[in-house]
Amino acid sequence: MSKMNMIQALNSAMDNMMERDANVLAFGEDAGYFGGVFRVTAGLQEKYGLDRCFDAPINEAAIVAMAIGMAANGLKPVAEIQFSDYIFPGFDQIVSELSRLRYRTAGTFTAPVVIRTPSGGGIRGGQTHSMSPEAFFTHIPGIQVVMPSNPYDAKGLLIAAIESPDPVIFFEPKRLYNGPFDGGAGKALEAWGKHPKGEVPEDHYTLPIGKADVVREGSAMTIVTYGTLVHVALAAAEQSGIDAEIIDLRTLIPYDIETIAASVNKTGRCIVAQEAPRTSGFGAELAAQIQEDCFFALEAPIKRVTGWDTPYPHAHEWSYFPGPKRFINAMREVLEA
Amino acid sequence: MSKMNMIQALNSAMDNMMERDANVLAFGEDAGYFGGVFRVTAGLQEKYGLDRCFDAPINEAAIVAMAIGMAANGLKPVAEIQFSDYIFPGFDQIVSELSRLRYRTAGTFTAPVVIRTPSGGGIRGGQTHSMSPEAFFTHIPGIQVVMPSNPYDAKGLLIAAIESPDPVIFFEPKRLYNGPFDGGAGKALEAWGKHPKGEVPEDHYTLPIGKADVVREGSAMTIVTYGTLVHVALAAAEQSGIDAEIIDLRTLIPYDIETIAASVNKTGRCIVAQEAPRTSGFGAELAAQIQEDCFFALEAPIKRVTGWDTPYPHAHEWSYFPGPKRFINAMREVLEA
Amino acid sequence: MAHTDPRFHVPAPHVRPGDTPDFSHIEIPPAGTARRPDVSIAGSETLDLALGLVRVLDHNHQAVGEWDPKLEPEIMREGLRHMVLTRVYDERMQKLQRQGKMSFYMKSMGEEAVAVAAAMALEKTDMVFPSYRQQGILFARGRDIVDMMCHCISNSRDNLKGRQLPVHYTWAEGDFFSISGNLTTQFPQAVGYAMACQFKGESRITASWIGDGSSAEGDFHGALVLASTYRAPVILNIVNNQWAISTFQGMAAGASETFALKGIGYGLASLRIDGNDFLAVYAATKWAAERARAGHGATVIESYTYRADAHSTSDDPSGYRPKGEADAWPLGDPVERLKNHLIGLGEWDEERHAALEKELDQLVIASYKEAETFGTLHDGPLSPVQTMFEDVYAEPDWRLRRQRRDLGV
Amino acid sequence: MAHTDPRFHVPAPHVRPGDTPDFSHIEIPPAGTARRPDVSIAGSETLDLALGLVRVLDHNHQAVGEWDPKLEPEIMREGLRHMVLTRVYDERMQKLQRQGKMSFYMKSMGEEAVAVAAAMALEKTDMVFPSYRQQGILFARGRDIVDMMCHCISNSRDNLKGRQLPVHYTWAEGDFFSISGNLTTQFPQAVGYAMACQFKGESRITASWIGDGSSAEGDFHGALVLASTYRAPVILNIVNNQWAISTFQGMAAGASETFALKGIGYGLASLRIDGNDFLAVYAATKWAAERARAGHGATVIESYTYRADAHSTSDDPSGYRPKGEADAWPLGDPVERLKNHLIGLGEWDEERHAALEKELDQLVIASYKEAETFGTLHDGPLSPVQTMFEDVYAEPDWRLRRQRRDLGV
Ligand SMILES: Cc1ncc(C[n+]2csc(CCOP(=O)(O)OP(=O)(O)O)c2C)c(N)n1
Ligand SMILES: Cc1ncc(C[n+]2csc(CCOP(=O)(O)OP(=O)(O)O)c2C)c(N)n1
Ligand SMILES: [Mg+2]
Ligand SMILES: [Mg+2]
Repeated sequence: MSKMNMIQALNSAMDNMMERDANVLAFGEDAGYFGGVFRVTAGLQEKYGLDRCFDAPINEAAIVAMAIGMAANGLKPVAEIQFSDYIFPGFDQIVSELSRLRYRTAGTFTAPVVIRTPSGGGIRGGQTHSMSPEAFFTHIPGIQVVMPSNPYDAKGLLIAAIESPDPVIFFEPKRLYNGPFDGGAGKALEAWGKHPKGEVPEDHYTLPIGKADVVREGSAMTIVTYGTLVHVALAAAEQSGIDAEIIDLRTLIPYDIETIAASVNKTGRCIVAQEAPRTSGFGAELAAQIQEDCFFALEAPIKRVTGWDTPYPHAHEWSYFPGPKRFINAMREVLEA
Repeated sequence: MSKMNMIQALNSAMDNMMERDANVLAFGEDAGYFGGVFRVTAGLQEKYGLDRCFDAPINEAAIVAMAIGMAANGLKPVAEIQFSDYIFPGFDQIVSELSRLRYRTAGTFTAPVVIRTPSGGGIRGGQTHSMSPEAFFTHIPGIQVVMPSNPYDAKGLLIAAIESPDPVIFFEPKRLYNGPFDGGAGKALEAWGKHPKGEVPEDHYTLPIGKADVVREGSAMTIVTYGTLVHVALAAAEQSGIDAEIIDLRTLIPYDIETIAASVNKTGRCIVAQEAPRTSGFGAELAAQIQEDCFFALEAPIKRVTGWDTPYPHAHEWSYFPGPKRFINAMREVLEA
Repeated sequence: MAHTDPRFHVPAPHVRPGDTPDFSHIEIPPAGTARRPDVSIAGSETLDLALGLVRVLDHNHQAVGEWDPKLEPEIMREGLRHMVLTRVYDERMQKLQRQGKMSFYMKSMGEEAVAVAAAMALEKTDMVFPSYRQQGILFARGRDIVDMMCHCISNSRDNLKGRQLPVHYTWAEGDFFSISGNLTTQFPQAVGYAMACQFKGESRITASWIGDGSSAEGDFHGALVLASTYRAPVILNIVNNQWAISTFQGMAAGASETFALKGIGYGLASLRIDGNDFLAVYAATKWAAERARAGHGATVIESYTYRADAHSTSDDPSGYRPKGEADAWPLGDPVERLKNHLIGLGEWDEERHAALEKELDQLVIASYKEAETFGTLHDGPLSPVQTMFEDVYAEPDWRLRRQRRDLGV
Repeated sequence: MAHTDPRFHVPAPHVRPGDTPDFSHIEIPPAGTARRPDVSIAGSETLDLALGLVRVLDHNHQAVGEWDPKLEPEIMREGLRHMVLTRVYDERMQKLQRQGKMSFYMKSMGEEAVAVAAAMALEKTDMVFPSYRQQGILFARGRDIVDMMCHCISNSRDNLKGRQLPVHYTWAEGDFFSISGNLTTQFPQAVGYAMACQFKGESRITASWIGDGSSAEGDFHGALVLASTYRAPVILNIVNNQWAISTFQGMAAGASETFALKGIGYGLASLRIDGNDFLAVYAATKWAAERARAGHGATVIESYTYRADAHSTSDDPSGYRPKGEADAWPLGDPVERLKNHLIGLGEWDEERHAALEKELDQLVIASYKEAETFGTLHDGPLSPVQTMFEDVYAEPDWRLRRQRRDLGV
């Protein structure tokens, strides 16, 4: 066990897997010599060689395509897209190719690629360094979508993703890289060192893809969320004194409907939360499915706590980011409905 | 008034607008000399000249980018993407550029581009000529999304789209180009000529973006859908004898929440339907918002009738396509819940 | 209304329907004049080859010049057979499509040499990433015709379980990658695959094919950047058959003289070759394969050819190009040219050719009869309907399990 | 564990941190040797210029050869002023960023000539599509410095209402298009804009700038295809400053000798120029602009230069390149070179230069004081918070109206 922040935990996952499996490769823009702009692949080129961890030209489509070709030939590529805002040049390769290779070849070719990419706001990155584009990927059959909320989960899930026979888009909430974050403007940085989930084994371990984590038990309502907002939801429960049960999805596709439904059937009230723009965000899928599966248990409409239907603004970041106050407002509404 | 199929109606819209406004341009792969693989731009090059209607290189990103540049300089480009399955190479230009130009320039530059693209299945097109990717576009702030279900609406909405100050992704359900379609395998082609919405004025007219159409009044439940499935829903109501109210959204973004909510508050039961894969489809957004806005009127869970979470198969097209039988099953469930 | 002078330049072909086919603007250098450098040459030194046209068979059907691969007659007869089979098969399948036996079909008529000669010049285990007009590779690699047909009619023996459009073959056993319906996407994938070959210490290389029109896609650039940067053992083929559905090659070429020239900008060895010349395609592919295997990196090959029939069964070219263009094509027909070369060598004759055509036609007819015993798209049996839910993931998750149950299968 | 010999080729720079800066592998042709063809030359005829290096200022700081634009001293002094202002402004803003006055900053140190000389060679109404390292254009076009700063500190007078990161300027009045944070996306947009200029009968042209690293993106290819096919009046600049964050230019260049060479593959006129030579940039831009306005189409210009400081305030180059590389850069510093040229002409001296620097520094300091009176990111006032919901669409729909209400603003 070591204290690790999320970057170190992810780096440790890569290190374990590159050590264990000589076919695991890591590449991306600035991911080689320099070790990535967020340093997740730091030290790997030196340790494993130029052909195991290397820089890529700035062409996200080509990065994904190269990974597909390598994976089809038996390697295990872990490609980094520098910011998830920049994944869209590679979107066609993901939608039309990566996701469908197994299907359209009836299983004779597969491309178990992992695409790691930092996402989400809260770092004053403006519209092109703050997006939470996960919902787009949840609408692509054949793709798994994972987003951890802490170092321990990050490592276990990244290893599981690399070991998965199917492609995974692995979102890293960059606001959490260096510490848990539950606030808004002016919130000082806390360290992962003090957080129980900052205790991370140095050795290989996995967390199952598709399994959510009930991070807070409660009876008043269920809050289903993932990534940065897990911490905000926890803070909101704390600050409001509302006894919410909080589910950290960890995996968006396939999401853990069993855990969710069990909780909502118990509490009778539900909030789904995402940092992304509201319309057609992943919260919509959750709300749609929860109302279908738990309709007769629901005592109030499911509320969505979300970013707004605007690009991510720079100066007004903290009016955009769904902080504890927005959570608490919604929690009250759900209780009072 | 003339009898027109949907292709003719769209062509007439283009013709009217190119006649009226010398800045309206039409282009796309095979859209110039040949008039488009579905013939929507037929005759326009001959009538308006090589620089008003022209072929484009096969690069969907460049097509969208060219349109953005032209629109920023005051032209009104109507770009065709040959099949909506092929829009993804241009996805980055749409998400990162087209949708945000007004916002990030605080209104000093705008790009009121229209992107027309045939979508949906039912033509034995297999996985790469059958997609219904509209949900992706509904998650992009700054983009309007339109999908007509008949020739009359198609013309009025395309003209409105061209006249709109904001970018529009205009989906044309290709299964409806030559006639209404409410069935599955073996269904003979009906002609638009016999359909009231096949009566189309030759002159300019518009239908408002953002306004749904109640195509069937009813009391037992509300079915909210768009495109090809409007006809399937109508057939299902007919065949089942269930008195459903059917809403043809026509515009997905912004969707007409008022009309929807009024209907669901009246009927107390609701189905949302899309041809696209189920998870995170546009039906999810509809269900999420409807349960929030109409919770206390709802007597049963909102059901989703959708395509499956698989790529669009070729041979099993009719087991994938949500035909009347799947609608009727869901309608019974919603009634009996 | 129409401005007669467009206000910006929009390229247009020399002739349109109603005009007389005319290729007089095309310069065809004589066969045998292109030099054949050592395979270790720097890419930048191949400019003349990117602008020229590697040709082996001259107008007398004789093999001339440095690029003559000096093939045994036996090999050429085999090549001829594969090309004739490709053509006969295409012809028959198109007819069957017209009879409603399959949803769609795409012929490769006029371009058979591009696929067949390349496949024969490669090792059988070199992974190929074709587009939809290289079915010739399958014949050259000996794929079972009945299997091919079962795919095209999506029946119970379709190895792709009815999931793909006809012609979009996959044949893993034959190192034939899945054909995507999306243009150019596989070009950069082929580079990644090739890098993995090197990584694993395999001597295999990869080859991919796209069309003139497809070269305009962003993935084209991505592929060439990757190939250039990582010096990957891949052959990147651009099949310039003059047309992209209704759009002539000039819409993608713009002001550039050849498609091969693009490769020079990436420092890649680049050749423009006579795509209707079996021997030129063979020789160029061999050269590029040798170069790749020796670690000198990728080669871009533009095969100059002509799409002699419609784009697909959904297309009618009389709407955009003059009738008879194929006959006017100055580089002739690849089957005829190889046939005449063999005849000139005394290694073939018209009777044997007629017999070959007949034999292969009968083979194709018999194969189709057999294929139909496994079902047709229209009447079934198809792959069992529950297979629709398989292979989305290695294991279906709860969503697919529920959905399968919802469908009641 | 590590293989010492990588199994596939991964390019690497000649030196790394700890090594001595070394540019001895770079060949620098003498100034004045490149020919200056007529602007009507066919793109394909410019191969020598794509492989060469257009240079005007020689090592004695004298202007030599056909490309000498023979500028009036007044114009050169103006250029010098804009370059010094760019540098002084960058320096100050970076300091302010370090003090927490803004979230982020990006300098253009070492590359000032690329932006300033080009802007001066263009007409003021030519639309420019820059990337984030051409702030020099704004100074050359006379944008108000206070306005620029108000944008960077996102205050109540930010013309972009706090929506963009610092440095991502938009200035419609100055025909300066919005800078995207997404690389290369604007390259093809510039072509569309240029086509619209022609369509409207305007004599305006457009120019866009991307970096060496950005040239690897698919949109690069899209832009060149469009420009080539439609013969658009656009100048497509590749600023090869040797680095893309931590990645050296060879990762994008691969085996190709120059970035300008790529243009040749599209039949576009293509020049490689000394980007640290104000006169070369000016002359090349003038040439390309004249060519575009005369209807001969697009020009690709690679400006060979060096990113003398960090990528941005989020970056520390000591992690990936030797210290002192900027000083070792064989093409010198653009400000120094123009200054020395003017001094050589007797049109400038060290005292005036020192005075200019001081004057501009004071101007910048004073401007910042003024800018702060409109607020700062940290302390406000910002643009009113409800403006966050504006300009998504021309009119907010019900969703945005509800959301604004939910936020209580
Ligand atoms: C990404 C994408 N865009 C558009 C299409 C539609 N399409 C199919 S084939 C074709 C023309 C391709 O022409 P070319 O590359 O020259 O190949 P050819 O058909 O001549 O062999 C087009 C536009 C597609 N399949 N994929
Ligand atoms: C599409 C996209 N991918 C990645 C990035 C992240 N990024 C920002 S700048 C940069 C390097 C660009 O290098 P270059 O093009 O050489 O320009 P320079 O910074 O040297 O001026 C990268 C990778 C981005 N902004 N957009
Ligand atoms: Mg072609
Ligand atoms: Mg650079």
